[in-house]
Amino acid sequence: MIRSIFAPLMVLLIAIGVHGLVGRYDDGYWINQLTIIGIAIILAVSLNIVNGFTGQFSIGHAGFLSLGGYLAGSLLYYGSVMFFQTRPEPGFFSFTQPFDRMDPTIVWWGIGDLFFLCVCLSAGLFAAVAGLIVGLPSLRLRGDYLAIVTVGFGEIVRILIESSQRQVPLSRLNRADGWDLVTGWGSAMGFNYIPKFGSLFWVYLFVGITILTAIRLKYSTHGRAYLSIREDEIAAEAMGVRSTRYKIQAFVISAFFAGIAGALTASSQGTINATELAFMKSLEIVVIVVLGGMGSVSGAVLAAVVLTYLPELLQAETFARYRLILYALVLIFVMILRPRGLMGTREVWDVFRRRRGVQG
Amino acid sequence: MTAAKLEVQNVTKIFGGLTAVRDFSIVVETGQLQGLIGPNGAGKTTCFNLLTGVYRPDAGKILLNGKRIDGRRPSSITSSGIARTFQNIRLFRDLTVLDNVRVACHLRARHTLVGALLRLPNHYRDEAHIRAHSIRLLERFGLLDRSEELAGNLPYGDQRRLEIARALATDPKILLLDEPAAGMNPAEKIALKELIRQLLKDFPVGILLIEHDMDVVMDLCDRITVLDYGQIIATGKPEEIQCDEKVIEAYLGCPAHSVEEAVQKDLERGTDV
Amino acid sequence: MTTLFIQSLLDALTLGALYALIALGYTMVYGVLGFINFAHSDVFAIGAWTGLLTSSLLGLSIVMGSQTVEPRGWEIFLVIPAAVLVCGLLAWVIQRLAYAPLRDAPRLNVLITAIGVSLLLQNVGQLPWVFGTDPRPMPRLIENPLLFEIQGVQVTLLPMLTIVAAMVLMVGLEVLIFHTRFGRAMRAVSMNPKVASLMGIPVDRVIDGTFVLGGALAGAAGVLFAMEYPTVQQPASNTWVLLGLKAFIAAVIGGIGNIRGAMVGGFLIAFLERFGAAAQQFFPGIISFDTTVYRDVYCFAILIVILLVRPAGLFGRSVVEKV
Amino acid sequence: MSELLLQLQDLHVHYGVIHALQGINMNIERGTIVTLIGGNGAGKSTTLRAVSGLLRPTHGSILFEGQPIHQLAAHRIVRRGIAHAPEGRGIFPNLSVEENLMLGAYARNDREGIRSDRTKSLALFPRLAERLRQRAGTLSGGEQQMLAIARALMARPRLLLLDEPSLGLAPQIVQVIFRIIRQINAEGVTILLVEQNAHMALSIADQAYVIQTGKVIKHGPARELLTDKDIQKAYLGG
Repeated sequence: MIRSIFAPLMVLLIAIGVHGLVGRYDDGYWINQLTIIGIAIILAVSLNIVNGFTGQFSIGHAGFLSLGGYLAGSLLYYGSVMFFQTRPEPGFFSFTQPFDRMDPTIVWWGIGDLFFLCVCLSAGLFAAVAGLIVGLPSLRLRGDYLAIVTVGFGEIVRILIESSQRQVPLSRLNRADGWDLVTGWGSAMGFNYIPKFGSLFWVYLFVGITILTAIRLKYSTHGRAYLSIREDEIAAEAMGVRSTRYKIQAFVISAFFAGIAGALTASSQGTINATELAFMKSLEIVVIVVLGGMGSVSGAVLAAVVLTYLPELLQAETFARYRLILYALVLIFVMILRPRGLMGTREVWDVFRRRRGVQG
Repeated sequence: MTAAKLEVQNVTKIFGGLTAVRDFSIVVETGQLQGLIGPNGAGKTTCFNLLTGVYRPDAGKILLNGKRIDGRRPSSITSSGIARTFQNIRLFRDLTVLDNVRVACHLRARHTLVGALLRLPNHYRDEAHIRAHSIRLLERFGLLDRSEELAGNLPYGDQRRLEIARALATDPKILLLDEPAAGMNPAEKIALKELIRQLLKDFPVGILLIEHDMDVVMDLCDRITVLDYGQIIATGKPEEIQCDEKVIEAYLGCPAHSVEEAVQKDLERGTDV
Repeated sequence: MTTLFIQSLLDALTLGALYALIALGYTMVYGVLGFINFAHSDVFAIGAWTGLLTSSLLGLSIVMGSQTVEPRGWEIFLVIPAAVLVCGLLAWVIQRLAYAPLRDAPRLNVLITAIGVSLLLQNVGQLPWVFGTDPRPMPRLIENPLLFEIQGVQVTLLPMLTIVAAMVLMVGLEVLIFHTRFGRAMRAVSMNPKVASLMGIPVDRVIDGTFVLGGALAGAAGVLFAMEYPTVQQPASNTWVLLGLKAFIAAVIGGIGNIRGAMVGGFLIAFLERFGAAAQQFFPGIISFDTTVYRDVYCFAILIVILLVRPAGLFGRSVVEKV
Repeated sequence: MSELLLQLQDLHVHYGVIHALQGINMNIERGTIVTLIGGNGAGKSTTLRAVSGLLRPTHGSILFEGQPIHQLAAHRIVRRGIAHAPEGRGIFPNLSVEENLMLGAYARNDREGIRSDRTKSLALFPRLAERLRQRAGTLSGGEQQMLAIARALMARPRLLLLDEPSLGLAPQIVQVIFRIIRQINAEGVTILLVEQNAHMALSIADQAYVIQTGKVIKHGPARELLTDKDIQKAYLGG
């Protein structure tokens, strides 16, 4: 029993710790950086469940991100007015600024926190349903054909959002005709003025949950079934592994977390724009997964941290130009020299306890 | 442990106009060791693929303990009790030896995905059970000290044995072995023969074996079925098979002077030219 | 209504010809090596840019919205070959450096490498000392006189030229592939490289040749595209990615690896896109939403539908995996 | 007469983790028919693949007309004068019969010679002449085998490698094909024949090698081996 609860508890404590410490001593720079890094981790680890664990190839992850982000955006923007008349009271957990700007009257736990949690989960579920739909073709398509379908999905999502109506100004929102208005996703202008709830606490809570899910999955019967499909689908079927069910399951789980990442993006930046979440964004996540290692959770985390923070470290302006060139070269060389990515399937801890008997 | 019976009745498979297997029938029961032999391209592996659901038969029935299993998905057939190995080894190369066996044990797990993610008690119970079972199997096959190695890094003979161990981990009632001795050296072959004999004593299975190495087949099998051009040309005890005219002809061919006769026979059969 | 129909038809034919030219490159590489050459759309973009730069080398450029020198007519015969040459060479370099070392690797790895190459080309092209990040106007290479008018639709030279040029190239490719020694070798390699080598066919060189050919076609298509739609977007622009994707979809719909399928697919996608966009005007009472904004959705939707119904495309044959 | 055309010296080939050939030695004289026989998976086809360059030996050498060829790529070996009609026939199913034939002559440039060889091949296989425009994939098994042999002859080889030409064919067709093999040999082409149909192969060959698990267990004049016990053993395990 303790084993089961210990890790989630740690996740909760770490999330509170990161939020509390960084918020306490930072002027905003680190809050921003750590948010971006955290979201990248969620995206990479969740994509790894499909691309790394089951060996299917999805390059439409940004599509799920968009769906989650826009749903969360509209729930926060329109929903706040509809359900609460105004932005619901956030507590300590949803405070997105450095703490010295905090209103001293702020409560520990506001109704807004609960609201935001519900929003995140809805965004995840919404994306998960989309994941189910995208996962279905994986029953019939293999490898690069499936990849093209996922690209198609990402593009369709982007185009549909871009062609949506303009955002309805808050002043015109009221409960009476509110429902009719909730179609405006801001077209190509992006969806703006989203109430900010996505604090470091929420980001790292979900980072923790994502990583924990991926690891628990990998070291369980179900996760091993995923891996066996990646290795050899025909042999996996011959071992009684129902490959179709597991492949769809992987898509659904992966999309769920991408949707949550979308909610966190929208609510931490206050804006989300589908145009920026096009094919290139999906590719960037793929690059992270491939570099980290197809199937390695810790590898994906490391790659996400490094590839997100490296450009920042190396002087944004001059490096930005060469960043993607470097990515591209690294991608090509890794594929030629280390076909399974830098970490391969192994985890960081495997490297240390290689010869220490059988692991559980 | 109740005895199981696999009945194959007149199964036929046609690939683009070419009949790969015609009217294939066989019965395998628990405790039996049957051989399936025939020259290259006779349709032996196709038979295995039909029995395990990789291909769907165009005609005929496959019954396991009286229940029809033809037309089902491979995973469903495996869970009903038929396991196999592959001619060209298909291990999960990037998984450890232990994990290869554990994947095959997954049918024993009763807990759901949610149980695994929340690490509910039944997850731990199932995992411990699976692990113990896998380790017992590996020990049985002499692979325990290699359990943490990647399957792809094992020596060839070990890979062949691991495939058998993995197939057994699904708790099969009927085990299909596709050329387990292929590529082995004579010493390994002798060890393999001993292993298979022992399996039959220790596990409640019936074995159907495809093998090219006649030493292995003749030594091991109770009964042998011979395929040629997708058709059964003989069945019987090893001694009978070795003396069967048709079998000798299928394997050695006939001398040029007897071709005329064969042509005559052939015209009566009306084979494709 | 007829005007609209003829206009859409003309647009679809022009666009379809271009899609088909690009799709051929995808399909040839897939036929021979069995993977999606994601970098193909970037080769195409570089073709357009080569056209633009060669034109300005020849004195044709656009300053402050007007063209400096009127085209003299012969430039086009230098510009297109230049783009063909550059792109052919580029495709060869890509094949040698990135794909050849992965000949026996799993397909997924090659696919990821192709994505890497695509990223590389886009971002190198974006550097200020290469093409930069701003779109640039393409100068006129030839005059564009009115040829004739049917039902109120003015048919000018340029689209006609695009269609004819694309047709000529496709017929040329058809002849090359189906009636020459090299083409025969190419088809042999695509069916069975091992046996092809037993025939004395130098498989590596045939594969190189296939890439060069695909690149050259993309180069020609790039210039034709820039002439027809005279704003050349920066190399990493979404436009190219989308164009490449659509051409690729054309190849998949036609049954990837199938030369004629790619041509049919190209036109099919273009027709779907143009007529889909105009659907609201065709059925003003029935369709109330703006159909033009969804024109890119149609081809993705048809892709998914076709793949689900016929996973190997319209003219493709599906292969059973050997166990 | 006893001029050596092909020599295999201590040839080892690994197939992934399998040690498929374990030191094969073989001498083939010009103008003869030599057959390799043995059970399934003994290494017969592997030997042919090593000779034609589809597999690279891990050890040992292959000399053709005194020159080492084991380092050459397959397409260069064809130019040296070795043609291989592979196992499973390896015809190109979507090409026409004519195109398949012309691919056989891919390495040659003498237009006249190609034309005369085409006429000769078609004379040898009149069935193919009737079907020149047909897609090769629509041919029957026997016709495909004929095409594979005819195509190999188009390279005007001095050594012809035939891998199981009788596989999956009805006896009457097998007989036709063996008659043609003898005819080809009579025109001066040396033939290395891998056959499952041991009696048939031995009855037309001059020399024979019996292979078991990657090693030559016996060789000698084919006539003598016809009555040998070891052959039955190689196939049926005695």
